[in-house]
Amino acid sequence: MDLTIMMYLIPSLIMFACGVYGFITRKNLIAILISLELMLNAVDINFVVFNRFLFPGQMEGMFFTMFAIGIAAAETALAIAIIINIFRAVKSVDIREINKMKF
Amino acid sequence: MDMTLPLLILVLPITMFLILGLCGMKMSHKLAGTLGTIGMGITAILAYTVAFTYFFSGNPDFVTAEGVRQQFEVFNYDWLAFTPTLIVQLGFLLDPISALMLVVITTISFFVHLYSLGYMHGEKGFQRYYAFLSLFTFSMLGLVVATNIFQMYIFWELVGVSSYLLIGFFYTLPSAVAASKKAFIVTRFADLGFLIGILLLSFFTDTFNFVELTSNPGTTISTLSAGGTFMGCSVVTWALCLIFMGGMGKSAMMPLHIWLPDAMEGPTPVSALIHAATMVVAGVYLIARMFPVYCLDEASMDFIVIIGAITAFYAAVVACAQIDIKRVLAFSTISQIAFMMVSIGAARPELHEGLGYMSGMFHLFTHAMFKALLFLGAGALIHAVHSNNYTDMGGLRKYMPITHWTFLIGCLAIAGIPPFSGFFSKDEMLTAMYDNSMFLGVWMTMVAGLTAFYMFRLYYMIFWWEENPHYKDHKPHDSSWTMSLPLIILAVVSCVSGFIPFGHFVTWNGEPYDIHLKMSVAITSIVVAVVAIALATVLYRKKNDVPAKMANSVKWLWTAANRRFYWDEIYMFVTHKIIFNIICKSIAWFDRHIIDGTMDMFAKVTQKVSYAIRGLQSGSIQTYVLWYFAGAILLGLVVWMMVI
Amino acid sequence: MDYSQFLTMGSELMLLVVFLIVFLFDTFGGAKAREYTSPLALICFSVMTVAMWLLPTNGGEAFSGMYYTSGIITVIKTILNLGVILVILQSVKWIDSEEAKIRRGEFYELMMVTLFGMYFMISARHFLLFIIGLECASLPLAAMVAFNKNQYESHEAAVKYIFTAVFSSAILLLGLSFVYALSGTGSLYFSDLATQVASGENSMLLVLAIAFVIAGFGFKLSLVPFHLWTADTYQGAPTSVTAYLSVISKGSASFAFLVVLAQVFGAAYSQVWEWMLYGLIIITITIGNLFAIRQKNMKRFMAFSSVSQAGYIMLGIISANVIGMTSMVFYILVYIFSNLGAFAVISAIENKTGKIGMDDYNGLHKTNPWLSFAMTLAMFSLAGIPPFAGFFSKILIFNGALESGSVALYVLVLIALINTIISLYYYLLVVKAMWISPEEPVVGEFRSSCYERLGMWLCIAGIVGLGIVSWFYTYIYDASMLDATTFFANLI
Amino acid sequence: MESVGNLVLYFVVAAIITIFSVMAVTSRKILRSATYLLFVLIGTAILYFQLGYEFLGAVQIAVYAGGILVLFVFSILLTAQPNDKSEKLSSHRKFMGIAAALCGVGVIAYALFSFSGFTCESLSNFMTSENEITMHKIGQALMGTEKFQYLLPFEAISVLLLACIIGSIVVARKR
Amino acid sequence: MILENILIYFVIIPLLMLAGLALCRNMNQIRTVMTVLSTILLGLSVYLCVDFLALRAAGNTDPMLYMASWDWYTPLNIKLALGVDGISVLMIMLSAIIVFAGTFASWKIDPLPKNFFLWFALLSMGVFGFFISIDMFTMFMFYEVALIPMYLLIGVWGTGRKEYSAMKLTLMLMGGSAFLMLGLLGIYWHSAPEGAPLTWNILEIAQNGAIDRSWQMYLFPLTFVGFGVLGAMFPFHTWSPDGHACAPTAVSMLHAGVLMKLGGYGCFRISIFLLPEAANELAWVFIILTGISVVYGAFSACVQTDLKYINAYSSVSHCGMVLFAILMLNTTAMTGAILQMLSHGLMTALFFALIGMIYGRTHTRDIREMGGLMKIMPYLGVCYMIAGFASLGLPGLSGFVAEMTIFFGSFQHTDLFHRAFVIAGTSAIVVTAVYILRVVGKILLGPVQDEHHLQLTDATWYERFSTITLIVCIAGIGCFPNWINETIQQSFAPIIRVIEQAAI
Repeated sequence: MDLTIMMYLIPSLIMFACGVYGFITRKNLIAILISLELMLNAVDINFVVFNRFLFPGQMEGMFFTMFAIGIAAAETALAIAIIINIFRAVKSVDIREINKMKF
Repeated sequence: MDMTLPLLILVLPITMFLILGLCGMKMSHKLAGTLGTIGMGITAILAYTVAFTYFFSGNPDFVTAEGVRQQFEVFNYDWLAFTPTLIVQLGFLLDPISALMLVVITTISFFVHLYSLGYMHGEKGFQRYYAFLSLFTFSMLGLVVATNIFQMYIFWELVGVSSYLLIGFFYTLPSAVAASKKAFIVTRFADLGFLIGILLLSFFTDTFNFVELTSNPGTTISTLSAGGTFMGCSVVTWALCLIFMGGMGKSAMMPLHIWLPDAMEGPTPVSALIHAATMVVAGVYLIARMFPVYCLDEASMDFIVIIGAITAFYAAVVACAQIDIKRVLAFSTISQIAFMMVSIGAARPELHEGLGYMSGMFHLFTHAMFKALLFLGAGALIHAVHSNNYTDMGGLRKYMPITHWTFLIGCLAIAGIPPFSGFFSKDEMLTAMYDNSMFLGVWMTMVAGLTAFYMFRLYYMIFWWEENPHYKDHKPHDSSWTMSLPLIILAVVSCVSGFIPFGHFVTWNGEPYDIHLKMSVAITSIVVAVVAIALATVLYRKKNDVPAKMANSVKWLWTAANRRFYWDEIYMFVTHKIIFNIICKSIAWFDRHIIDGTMDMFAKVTQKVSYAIRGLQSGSIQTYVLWYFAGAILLGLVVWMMVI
Repeated sequence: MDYSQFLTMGSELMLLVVFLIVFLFDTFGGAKAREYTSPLALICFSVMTVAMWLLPTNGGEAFSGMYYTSGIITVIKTILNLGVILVILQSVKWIDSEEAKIRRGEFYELMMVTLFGMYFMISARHFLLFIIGLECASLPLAAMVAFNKNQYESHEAAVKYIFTAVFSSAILLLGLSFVYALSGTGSLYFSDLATQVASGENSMLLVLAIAFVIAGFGFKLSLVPFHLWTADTYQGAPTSVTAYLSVISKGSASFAFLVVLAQVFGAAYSQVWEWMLYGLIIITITIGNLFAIRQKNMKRFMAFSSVSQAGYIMLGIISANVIGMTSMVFYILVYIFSNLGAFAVISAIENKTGKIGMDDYNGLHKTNPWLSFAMTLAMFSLAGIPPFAGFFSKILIFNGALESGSVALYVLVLIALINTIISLYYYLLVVKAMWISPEEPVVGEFRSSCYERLGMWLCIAGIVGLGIVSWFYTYIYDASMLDATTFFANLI
Repeated sequence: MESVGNLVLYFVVAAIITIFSVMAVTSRKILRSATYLLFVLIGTAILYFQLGYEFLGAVQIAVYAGGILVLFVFSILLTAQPNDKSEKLSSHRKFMGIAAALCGVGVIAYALFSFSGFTCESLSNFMTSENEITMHKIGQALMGTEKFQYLLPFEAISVLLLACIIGSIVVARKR
Repeated sequence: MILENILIYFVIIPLLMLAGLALCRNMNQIRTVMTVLSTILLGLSVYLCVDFLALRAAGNTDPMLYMASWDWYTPLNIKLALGVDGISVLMIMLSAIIVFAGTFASWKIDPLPKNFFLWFALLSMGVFGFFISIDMFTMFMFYEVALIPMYLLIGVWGTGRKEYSAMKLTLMLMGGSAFLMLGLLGIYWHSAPEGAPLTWNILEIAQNGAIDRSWQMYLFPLTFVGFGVLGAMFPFHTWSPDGHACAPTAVSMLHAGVLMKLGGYGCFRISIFLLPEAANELAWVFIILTGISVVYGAFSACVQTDLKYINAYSSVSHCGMVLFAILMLNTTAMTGAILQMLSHGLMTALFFALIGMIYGRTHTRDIREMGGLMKIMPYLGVCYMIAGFASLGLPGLSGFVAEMTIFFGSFQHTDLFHRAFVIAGTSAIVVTAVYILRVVGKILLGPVQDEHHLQLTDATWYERFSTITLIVCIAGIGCFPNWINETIQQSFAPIIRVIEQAAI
C-alpha cells in the first residue's frame, strides 16, 4: 500500500471541515478560536504535503508553514486578548450575546 | 399702387389697439372713445379710397382692358420660411372681394364704434372695449386682405381671440365667461380642421399663395390628386372639406354652430360687428377666396351645399321659438350665412357665369348692412328696456319711433321684400339654387319664408303685441344721436344697396356681367315672403292666445326648437361627460397612479427589498462566516460551471 | 547577501523610522512630553510623505523579485499617506481626550504598523511576504477597533473583526495552498506563478484557488458576501478607526488585489476572474446600496456606502487595463478625500456631542453651516455629482471598464450606473436631514478644533480640486503607463 | 511500497487527527476541546516528522502545543463561569454547520481529486537524501536575500509580531 | 481683445457670481451681485448673438463659431472645447433672459437668500456650460452640474410635498443621466476608426462617423432616453408635475424654461448628430412615446386643479412636441423644435413667474379657490392671459410660430404613421386651448371668489420688470420669427447632412 498525497490531504480536509463546522456551531468564543486553529492547521498540513510530494527538493511550502504558524500565534494572542476584553465588558464569552449591532 | 394707404389700413387699427391697450387706463372714457372712433373713421376713409381706386381707377393692375378685374398683391413680405419654397408671407391682396370686404368691415366697424360711444357709456373697461374693437378690426382686415391661406389662418386665429375677448367683455359674469370660452374652443376645434387642410394643401402644392393656387386651379387640383385617396375620399376632397371645416366653425354651420347664440352674451354692438356682419362671414369669404379650386371638386361643393341647406333650415326653425331677441337674430344670422354658403356651394362657373358666387357675396354685403342694422336696433331696444327678452317689450313703436322704423326696414330687407336690398341678393341666390337643383331651390325658398315669418314675429312682438306695464316706471325712449345716426344711415343703405349693379364688381373670375331678375323666382319668393309676413301679422299683431295654443299643440316640437334641438346638451354630454370626465380624468388617474405609481413603486420595492434582506446582517458572526464560506465556494463553483 | 537591497524599500524604511520615533518618544517621554505625541506624529509623518513623494523613486526589484516598487506604487503609497494624515488630523481631538489619551502612542504606532503592512501588501511579489503584509495590515487593526474601552460596541466590533479576519485568512491560505500545488515549480514568486497559470489549463483547483484568494481580498475590501463584518465593525469602532478602515485599508487592498489578479492570475482573466468580479461587483454595489438606504446611524451608513463604493473600485480592476488602473488609483484618491470629508464631520460632531444618528443632523445648517457645507460636498462627491471630484472618478472608472468593448461590461456599467441612483438617494438623505428637515437642530453651535478644521479644509480642497485640476489624473496616468507592461503583460 | 512502520504510523496519526478534530469541535466542555486540540496539534507535528520536516514539527510543538495552547488554557480559565460548563447546540445551527462543512469540503475534495497534477507515488519515493531538510539549509534560507531565501519575510514578521504584542497589550490592559 | 474667447465668460461670470455671493453679508449685497452679473450675462448674450449674426452675415459658414479648446484630461483626450452655432446662441440668450428674469422673480426669497442664489448661480453655470460645450465630457459634466442644485433649491425653498418631489425629480433625472453617461462613454469608445485617437469632440466624432450601425442601435436609445427624461418624455415625465409644483418660482422658471431644454438640445446635438443611422431606424419608437406625451400631457392638464400642475402637464405636452419634432429629422420640423424650445422656455418662465406672484398674494394655487383676479390685479391678469395665449398658440406670440413650423415640418413625411401622429399632435392645440381657457376663466374672470382677495395688490416694480422682459421676448419671436428661423435652419445644415447620408 502506498502512502500517496491523497492520504495526507484527507485528514487535512477533515480537519478543515471540522474547523468550519466548529466555527459555525460553537457558542463559546474560545471554542470558535479553537476551530479556527484547526482550519489554519489544516492549511499548514496542505502546504507541507504539497511541498513534500510535489516539490520535494524545495522548501517554499515548509517556510510558508513556518511563517503561518507564527502568524497564527500572533492572531491567537490578539484574539484571546480581545476575548478577554469583551469578557470584562459583558461577563460572558457566549457568542449569542455578541450581536447587539445588526441590520 | 402705392402701398402706403393699404399698409395704413392695417397699421392704424393695431396702433389704436396698442395705444388704447397700453395707455388706455390712463385716459378718460371720452378721450379713449373719441380716439378709437376717429381712428376707425380714418381707416374707413382709407378703405373707401382704396376700394374706390381699385374699382374705378381703371389702373391696368386692377382691371384689364377687357374689363376683367385682376388680383393684385400690393405688398407681400416674407414672414416665416418653413422651407425654401414654402414661405409664409404677410401681404395685402387687392381683388373684388377683398375690396368689398374692406368697405363692409370698415363701415360697420366705424358705425359700431360710433354707436358704442352711447351704448357703452359709463361701462367699466370702456377703454379696453375700444382697444379690443380696434384689435378685432385689425385682425379682420388682415384676414380679408390675406395674400395666402396661411396669412388668413393667422388672422383667422386673431379674430377668434378678439371675438373671445369681446364676448367675455363683461368678465365678471359667469355666463359671459362661459360663452366666450365656448366660442373660442368650438372655433378652435374647427380651426384644427382648417390647419390640417392647409397642411395637406400646402404639402402637395408647395405654396400657400392664393393667387398661385387659384390662377391655375386645374394644376392645383391635379397636384393634390397625386396624394391619392384616404378612406374613400380623394386628398382633394379631404383638403378642401377640412379647410371648409374652419369656415364651418367661424360661420357657425351645423354642427359647429353652438357657440354663436351664446356669443350674444357680449355687448350688443359687438354682436352687430362680429357676430352678424363681419367675422361670421369669414367662412363664406374663405370659400369665395378658394372658389376656383373648390368648384373643380364636386364632392366638397356638395358637402358645402348639404351642410348649408341643413343649417339654414335648422336655424330658421329654431329662430321661430326663441324669446331672447338677440338669439333670434343670432339664429337668423346662422340661417342667412348658411344661405350664402349654399349659394356659393351651388355656384358653378358653367351655370349663369357662376351666379351663385356673385349672389352669395352680394348677400354677404347686404346682409352685413341690414343685420348690423337689426342688431344695433336690438341694442337700442335692450338699452331702453334693460332686457333681452321680447316678453319684456311690446308696443314700443310709440316710444321709440326711430328704432321702430329702422328696425322695420331691416326686417323687410331680410324678408326679401322689394325694393329693399335683401330682396335682390336673396333673389339672385335662389336663382342660382334653382339652377343647381330644383329641390334645393324649393327648400331654400321655404327657408326664406320662414325667415320672413320669424323676423316679423319678432318685429310684432317688440313693437306691437301689447304694451309692457313696466314702461310706466321707466319710460323707454330713443337713444342719443351717436346711437341713432348709425341706425338711420344703415337703414338708408339697406334701402338702396339692392340697386348696386353688383355683378359689375364682384364675380368669380373678375369678368363683369349684368344681373337679370328671373321673374319666376322673384315672384315665387315675394309671394312666399308676403304670405309669411301676413301669417305673422295675423298671429302677433295684437295680443292673443293663438300662438300659445299653437305652441301647446305641438309642444314637443316647440320645446325642442326652443332648446335648439338639444345640440348644446349633446355637446355638454360629449365634452363634459365623455371627454372631461371619462377621458381626461382617466388619463390623469392613469398618470398619477400607473405611471407615477410605477416610479414610486421602484422606490417602494427598493425599500421593501432592503427591509426584506436585512436578516442577512443578523449580527451573529457565525452567520457572517457561513455566508462568507458559502460565498467563496459558490463563487468557485459557479464560475467553474461557466468555464466548462 | 546584499543588504543594500533594503535601500530600495525607501518608503518602508522611512515609515519604520517614523514608527520608531513615535514609539521611543511615547515610551520614554515624560507625561508632559507625551501631550505632544500627536503633533509629533503628524509632523514626522507629513515630512515622510513629502519626502517619499519628492525623493526620486529608484524603482525595481529587491530580494530577487520578492519586493517590487515603481512609480505607480510610490504614487499609491503616497496617496495612502495623504489619507493617513487626514485621519490623524481628525483623530487628534479624540485621541487626546481624557479616556483615550493613555493609549495615544499605541494608536499612532498601530496605525504606522498597519500602514507598513499595507506597503508590503502592495509591494510584495511573493505570496509569503504578501501574506505577512496582509496580516500586518489587518491584525493590529483589531486592536485599534477595540480602542474605546468604555464602549461595548467597540468590543463587539473587535470580536467580529478579528474572527472574520482570521477566518478569511484561513480561506485565503487554503487558496494559496492550492496555488502552491498548481505552481509547477514550487515557487510562490508572482512571476513564476504567472508563467505557470499561463501555461496550465484552467483546472477546477485553479478556479477554486482564485475564488478563495478573491474571498480573502473580499474580506478586506468588504465585497458582498464577504462584507458582513463591515457594518458592525464600522459602527462599533472609534470613528477615526472607522475612517481608517474605510479608506486606507480598503484603498491599499484594492491595489494589492489588482496586483495579484493581474500579475499572478492574469492568464485566467477572461476565463475565470473577470466573471467572478462581474458577479461580485453587481451584488456588492446592489446589496451595499440596499442596506445603506435604511441606515440611521451615520457610521453604519458610511459602512454600507463604503461597501458599494468598493464595488465601484472593483470596476477599475475588472477593466484590467492602464486606464482602469489609473482610474482606480484616482478613484481611491478621490474616495479618500470624500469619505474622510464625511468622517471629519461625523467625528467632529461625535467628539463634541457624542451624536451619530442621522436624525441628529436634522437642521444642522442652522447651527453649524460650515459643517453642513462640508458634509454636503462630501456627500455630493461620494454620489458622483459634478463639479466635485467624485463625478470625475466615477465617470473615469466607468470609462476604463468599457475599453474592451464587450457588451457584458456595458451591461455591468449600466447596472452600476443604475445603482448610483440608489446611492444618490441615500446620500441625499443626509443632505436632506441637514438642510431640509424642519425639525429644530439637535446639535448645538460649536467650534471644531483647529486640527479638525484643517482636515476638513483639506478634504474640501480635495473634493473641489481633484477633479477640476486634471493634473492628478494625468500624473497617475503617466506613472501607470511606465508600469503598464509589468502589470498587464500576462493578461488574457 | 511503503514500509509497514510508516503505514502504521500514518494510520495512527491520521486517526488521531481525524477523531480529535471532530471531538474538539463537538465536545461540550471547552477545556476538553482545548485538550483535544492539543492532541490534534501533536498529531500534526508527528505528521511533519513523518514527512521529513523535523524542524517544522519541532516548531509546531513548541509554538502551538507549547505556546498557543497554554494561552488557550489560561483564557479558558480566566473566562470560566459556573454556568457555562456545557453548551447546547441548536439543531438548526448544527445542521447548517454540517451542511456547510460537508458541501464546502466536498467541493474542495472534488477539486483536489480531479486535479491531474498530483502524483500517485508513495511517500518513500520522495524521502531521498538530497531532499533532506538540514538545519544548515534552513538557516541559509532564513537569512539569505537570494531567490527562495527569506530574510525579508523574516524581518517583516518581526514587525507583525511586535505590532500584535502592542495590540494585545493595548486591548488587554485594564484601562 | 478681451472678448476674444467670449464663450468662456459664460462660465466665468457664474463663477464670479458664486464667489461674489460667498462674500456677501446682507440681502442688498446679494441683490447687487445678482443683478449686476445677470445683467452682464444678458448683455453678453445679446452681444454674442449680434456678433454671431454679423459673422454669419459676413459669410462665415463654419459649423461652429468662436471655437476654443483647452486640454484637460490629456490621457483621455478630454478637452474643454467650446463653440457655438446659431442654436446654441439662441439657447444661451434664452438662458440669460431667464436667469435675469429669475433673479428678479426671487427678489425676496426667504430663508437663506445667499444659499439660494449660490445654488441658482451653480445651476446657471451648468446650463451655460452645457450650451457652449462641444466636448461630450464637459457637456455631460455641465449637464449634471445643472441638475443637482435642483434638489436643494426645491427641497429647501419649495412648498408642499417638497422633500418627496425634490427627491423624485433628482432621482429620475439622475436616472436618465445614468443611461446617458453610458451612451456617451459608448460613443467615446467608438468615436474614431481603428488606430486613430479617440475623441470626445462632437464635431470630430461626426466627422469620423466611425460608430458602426449595430453600436448605434444600442447607443441611440441610451442617449435619447437619457436626454428624454429631462425633456419630460412619456413615461418618464412624472418628475415634472411634482417637481414644478413644489419648486420656488425662480426655480420653476429656470427649470421649465431652460433646464428642460437641455434635454431637447442634447437629443439632436448628440443622439441624432452622432448616431444618425440609428436615429433614422429607431425614430419611430420615440415618435410614439413623444406623440403620446404631446396628447397625454394636454389631456392630463385639463383636469388638474393646481396651477402649477396644469402648467407642468402643459410643459409635458409642449416639450413632448420638441422631441417629437426633433425626431422628424428634417430641417423644418427640427427648426420648429428649437423655436418651440425658445417659445416654451420664455412662456413657461412667464407662467411660473406669474403663478409665483399670484401664489405669493393669495397663498393658494388651487384654481377652485380663486376667481375674478383680473379685477383685483389687472396687470398680473393680463400677463397671465398673454402667457396663456402664447401657450395655446395665438399668432403674434411665439408659440404659434413654433407649433406651425413643427406641424409643417412634420407633415413632410408622407407615410400614414407619421401623418397620424402629426394629426394627433395638432389636436393637442385644441386641448391646450381648453385647459388654458379653463384656468383663465376660473381664476381671472368671473366673480371674486374670496373676499380676502379684494385687499391684494397688483405687481411690484421688480415683478413687472421680470414679466415685461419675458413678454417682450415672446412677442418679439412671435412677430418677427424669420431671422431666428433662418439662423436655426442654417445651423441645422450639418446635422441634416449627416442624417441624409445615413439614410442612404
